[in-house]
Amino acid sequence: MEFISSHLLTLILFFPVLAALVILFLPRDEVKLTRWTALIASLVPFGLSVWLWVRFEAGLPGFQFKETYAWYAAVSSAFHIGVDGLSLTMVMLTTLLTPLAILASFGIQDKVKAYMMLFLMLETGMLGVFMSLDLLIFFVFWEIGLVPMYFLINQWGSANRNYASLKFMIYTMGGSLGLLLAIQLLGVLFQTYDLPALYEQWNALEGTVMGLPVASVKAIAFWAFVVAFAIKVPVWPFHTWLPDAHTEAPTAGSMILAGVLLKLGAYGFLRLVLPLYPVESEKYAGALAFLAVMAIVFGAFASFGQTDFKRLVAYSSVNHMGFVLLGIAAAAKSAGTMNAHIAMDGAVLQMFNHGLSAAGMFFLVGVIYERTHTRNLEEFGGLFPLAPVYGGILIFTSMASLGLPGLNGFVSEFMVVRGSWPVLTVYTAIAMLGLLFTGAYILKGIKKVLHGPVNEHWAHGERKLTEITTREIIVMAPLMALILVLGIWPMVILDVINKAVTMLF
Amino acid sequence: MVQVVVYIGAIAILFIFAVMLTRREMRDRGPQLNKTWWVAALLGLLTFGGLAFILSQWSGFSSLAVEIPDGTDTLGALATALVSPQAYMLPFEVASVLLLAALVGAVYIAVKK
Amino acid sequence: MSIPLSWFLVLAAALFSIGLFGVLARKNAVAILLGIELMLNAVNINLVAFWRYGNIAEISGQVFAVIVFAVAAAEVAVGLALIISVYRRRNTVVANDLDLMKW
Amino acid sequence: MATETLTWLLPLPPLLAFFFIILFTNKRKALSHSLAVGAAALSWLGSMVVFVRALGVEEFGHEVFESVVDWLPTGDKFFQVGVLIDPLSAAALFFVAWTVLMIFVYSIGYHNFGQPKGDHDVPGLPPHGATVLDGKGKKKHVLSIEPMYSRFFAFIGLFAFGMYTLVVSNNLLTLFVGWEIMGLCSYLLIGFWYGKPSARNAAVKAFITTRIGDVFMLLGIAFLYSATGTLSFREIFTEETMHVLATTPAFFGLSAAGMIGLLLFIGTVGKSAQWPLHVWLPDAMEGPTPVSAMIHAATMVSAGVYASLRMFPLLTADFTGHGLTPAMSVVAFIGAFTAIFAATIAVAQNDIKRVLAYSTISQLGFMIAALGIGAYVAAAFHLVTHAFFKALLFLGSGSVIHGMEHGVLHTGNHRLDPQDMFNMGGLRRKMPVTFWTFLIGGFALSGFPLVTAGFWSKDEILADAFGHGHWAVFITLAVAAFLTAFYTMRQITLTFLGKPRTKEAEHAHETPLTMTVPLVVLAVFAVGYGWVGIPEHFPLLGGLIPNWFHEFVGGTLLERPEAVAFSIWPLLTSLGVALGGLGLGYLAYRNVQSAAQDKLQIPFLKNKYYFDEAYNFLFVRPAAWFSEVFVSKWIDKGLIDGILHAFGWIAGKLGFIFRTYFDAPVVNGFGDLVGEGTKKAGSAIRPLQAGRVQYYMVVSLSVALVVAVLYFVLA
Repeated sequence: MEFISSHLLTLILFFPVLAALVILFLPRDEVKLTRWTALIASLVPFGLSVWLWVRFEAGLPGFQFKETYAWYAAVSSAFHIGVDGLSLTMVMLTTLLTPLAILASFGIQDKVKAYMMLFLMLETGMLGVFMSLDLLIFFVFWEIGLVPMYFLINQWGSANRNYASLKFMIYTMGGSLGLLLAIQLLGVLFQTYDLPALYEQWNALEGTVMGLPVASVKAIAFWAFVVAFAIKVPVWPFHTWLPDAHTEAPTAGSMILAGVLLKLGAYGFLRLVLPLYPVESEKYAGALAFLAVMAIVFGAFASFGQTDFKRLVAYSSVNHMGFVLLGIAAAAKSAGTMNAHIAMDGAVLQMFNHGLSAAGMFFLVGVIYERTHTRNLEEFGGLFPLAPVYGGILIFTSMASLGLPGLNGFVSEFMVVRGSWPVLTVYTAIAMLGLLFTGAYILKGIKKVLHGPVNEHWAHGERKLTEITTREIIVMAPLMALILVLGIWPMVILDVINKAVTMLF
Repeated sequence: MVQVVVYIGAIAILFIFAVMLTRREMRDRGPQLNKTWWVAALLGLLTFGGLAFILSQWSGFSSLAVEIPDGTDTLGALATALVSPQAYMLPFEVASVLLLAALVGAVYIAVKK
Repeated sequence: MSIPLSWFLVLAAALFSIGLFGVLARKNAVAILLGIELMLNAVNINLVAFWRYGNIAEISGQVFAVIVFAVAAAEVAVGLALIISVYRRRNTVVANDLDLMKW
Repeated sequence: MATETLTWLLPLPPLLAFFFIILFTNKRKALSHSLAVGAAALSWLGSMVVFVRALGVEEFGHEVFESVVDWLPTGDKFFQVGVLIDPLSAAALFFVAWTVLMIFVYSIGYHNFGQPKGDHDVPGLPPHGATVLDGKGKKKHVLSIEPMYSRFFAFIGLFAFGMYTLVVSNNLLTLFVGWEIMGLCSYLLIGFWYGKPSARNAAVKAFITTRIGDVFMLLGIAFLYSATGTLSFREIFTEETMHVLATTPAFFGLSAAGMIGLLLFIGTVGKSAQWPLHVWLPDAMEGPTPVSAMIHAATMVSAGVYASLRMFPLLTADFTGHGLTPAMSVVAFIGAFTAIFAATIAVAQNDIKRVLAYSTISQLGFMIAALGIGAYVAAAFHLVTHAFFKALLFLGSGSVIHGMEHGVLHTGNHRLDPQDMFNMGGLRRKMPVTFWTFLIGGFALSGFPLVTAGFWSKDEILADAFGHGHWAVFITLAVAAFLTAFYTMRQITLTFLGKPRTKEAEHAHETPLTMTVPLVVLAVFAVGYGWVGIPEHFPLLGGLIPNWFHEFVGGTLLERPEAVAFSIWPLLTSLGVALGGLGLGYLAYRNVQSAAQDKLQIPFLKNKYYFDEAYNFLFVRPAAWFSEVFVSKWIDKGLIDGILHAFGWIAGKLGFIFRTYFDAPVVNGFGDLVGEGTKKAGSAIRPLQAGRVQYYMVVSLSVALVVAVLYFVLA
């Protein structure tokens, strides 16, 4: 017990990998055993994170549950991990979504063992990014997360998976190049990769670096960071990998991709860009806001223009993550004011909320894809009478995605709009166009899938559409419950976020 | 003397058995010798020649047999030496174990299938 | 008892050379084994002869001969078993035909 | 129970009913409607208690029931939400509670509870009737029960929750929450029979159109929140805050207050179906007749006006009583224009529900116009009376359609449209209760003098416009009122009077008690509610009953508005247009037998000025093109992916060049050299490894011999 509580973060971080090792030694034919092992193994980090959440003291400044181990002393990088309110929220999201995604992948028949192992490794990669307090560790985990995802798309994806996985991999790697260089720059300058130390030293830096004025160096490093994270978020115009990757990935892959991986980018903005580059962030906030608004508006329009159900949902991620970036831009521009706090609260909450609703939406798309083997909206329609429970769940989740008041999406969107209106008025006003078309594409989705006369094509014989199963409902139930609870009483997590935000910025 | 008995009895019989088993095939094969038998023959002659030459150079080459005093039981001495802990009991036992192992192995290899 | 040691030695050398010829020249694996036996026994003759013409009290020559018997017996047993096994599988006892591991 | 606690609890029963029905009792129809109606009754009871307690408070308006909790942490402060009962919300609560309860009861009958299951009914389509054997073993067609009966009650439960939330909110954000939940319910209910393509399109249209207003409203809320730091009505509408807002300049030459007011007002335009966002409401009649229609026309749309009433101080900031502020002018214009615009369309409609839908738009225009000219109490008064008589009219029209469907089943002619008024006629004998209550509602809508509630409220608006010299508004509204009376009488004449024009109308049947009782209850209010707001100086009647409504609701504002001075002209105008319109309507349609004889079937009016077509051409299709072609194909697939693929292509080319001109000759050349060399050497000495034991022995022995010979020779 004592050991567990003093090594809580390490345990959460590496338990999935240990479980993956165990699965490695399970017999190949024991598909059922493999699935259940993976599920139970992924529930352990969740349980531990709940414990973490309970024991976390939101009122304290700085990082908690810190652990430091020697790692790469030659370049003065240490294995330094810890959490604050922001990372804690993201850790919760990750450990919550992974078991659900694994449960959602019980339908996978092919190479189950490898699949489950990759999934668990993916979880470690993501958690590592959220926990690390050392730039090099951060980068290592950042890249580690890519590999399992690449294979998940490439091996278990649908028709066009090779193109999509390659695009995803190359694009993200390309973005990380600048990030790696910038990280190296910091490391070389200060002989440390430790984040809390860098926050202070880097901001205090003056004079010239390598013959260039500090301001220019910082500006270049700023954009190197921003591009890497912008690709991951993804921000318009770096978003085109997303619809392909999301659409081709297996259902659970899309859930995690939309639910957690996109948050890595936004988290990078919060954890690295804003604290390391307050001046540059303020200076370029307008540009960021412009990109955010483009993401919101064009994301919504593009989503509205799709005929592929999964692509439609994929583009909705662009749209929703645009609000996160808008909040971040507003907070950067007005750092220290109440507007900034509200915008930032909204952005972080939106990250969490989008994690829930996007994962749910992708899962629901997967449910219907599994049964019909098509995602073409034109072939659907009139499915509501065939699967009323599924229809109800789809409408509920869609409404959360649409930002219906009373469900979680509204709270965060409202806070972002409220926070950015006084700071970036025009951009916020234009973003409303995106909000309008959010409604349009969500309703288009519901209309094309559920509504209409009973679809005879899917109504009879072996093509008969079966109702959502209990296992699938169990996947959705926690998401739906959280969506509702956070919509009605956002304080549940907003309190932690708000305290962290207030202390950080 | 067990080993001598085994050698003479069992192994010789095994030889005969083996020869009998393979005889039929031997008959209708071609020549019994390799194409390079002349090399072997040359080598054999050379070896014999070399050995004989080297031996003939040795000073004790044509020494005579030692007289065995009467009453000496050389066979008994050999037997005692083989089972005496002060003498060759250990090598003897090792050789026995080796033989046993070889027999078991031989049976295993030959019998299986 | 007027036979000198040289007779024994020359006999042993001849026996050894004949065994050697058998080992090198015969095709049949059983014959090769027989050749080896000849060579071993040539050694035995030498061992006993040296004992008889040297120090009789030193019994090790004889002991060595006995141990050589044992080793020879073991070798023949295993060798023959192998040959039988090979014969069953490949239907041949010609050493040069056993070329599975050859390039 | 403390009134505040009770107020918190008001919205809850319908919400719980919603969840219960959806999760547990979906299959059990009787239990479902009992739950829903029980919940509505509970809320109704609570509302009445709150209302009565509010009546008992002296100076209600300064003293209110309010209670708040912390909801959102925002930096070091909290955003609070809570409930508030002030005179306006008390008055709204009164009509909401009554109409909601009546709708719930009415729905039982309307969805044919107790009737057998339909022969070919499927979820997603209206019931088509069932065949049963009567006592003599003869086949008989009867109405069949709605297949998604429970679901309907769940939805209206959620709807009621939204409405109650909106009314009891003490702040704009929870008001918006209720507002949007009702938007969702309207979407779900319009699209209730989702199997009909027209219904699903109408549902989407309604949601999107109102959402246009909503996003502006959201901006307004954000603006207001950032300008004042609060969204609570009682904290915003204080002297200082209003002064600050009124003097802060915003955009387009408006003050912050005016700007916020207008942004919020756009929300109302969407929700209350004002021009130019009116197009969704007539299509909303695709929902189950008439209950959802009634929700969309009598209750939910009132929410828009209610919100505008709430925001009245913002709209009228800087208003001195003379000369409208820019914001007010906009509001007044939109209201008055909508009033007359919708009235002209209503004249040419043949569908009984569509006439009512357009009349609703028109009447809401009256209220908005009243707000625009600063007639706060008149607008509120018309809101309440309109809610009652329009609810009555819609339920009545539902009853008529229900009766007609009875006739349709009797004759078996399913192609006949049971909603077309030209297929009716003479229904007063077949459906007496429906006829009389409909007549009361219709007269109230027309403003039939003295006895009906509509007369008093409409008269008050006209008097206000006249009294403050807003001539344009006055004349427009007067003409609109005339048209209202005309088309109402046209409707009554075509539907109930004369002789049946079809066989189906002959076999129409009065509807069951669950439907007629709500009609009667609402009819009582459609008449009686007018008497609480009779102006003090009205000839004869004035002063008999105190002008309670004015005193009560006026107390909501900081400064109690002065009642407008009495003048005989607006009264005469009211009398004239109401009676004139009614008379003309009767005379013109007394003998009309078919649509062909109707002189007002002008294509321009019948097609609603081609607004749908214009919007489709101007917005819907460009938006579709923009998203499907421009954004998806050109920008994303063409431009951005094009650049990416160009990168990929360049990288591929570079790689090819490196390969052909560097890798292949230099690196590979060297590597190949080493490899080939080793290979050659290997094959050269390969014969040594013959694998023949005898060969090895020969070789090694030869070597040994040679070495030995050499040794001896050299030695």
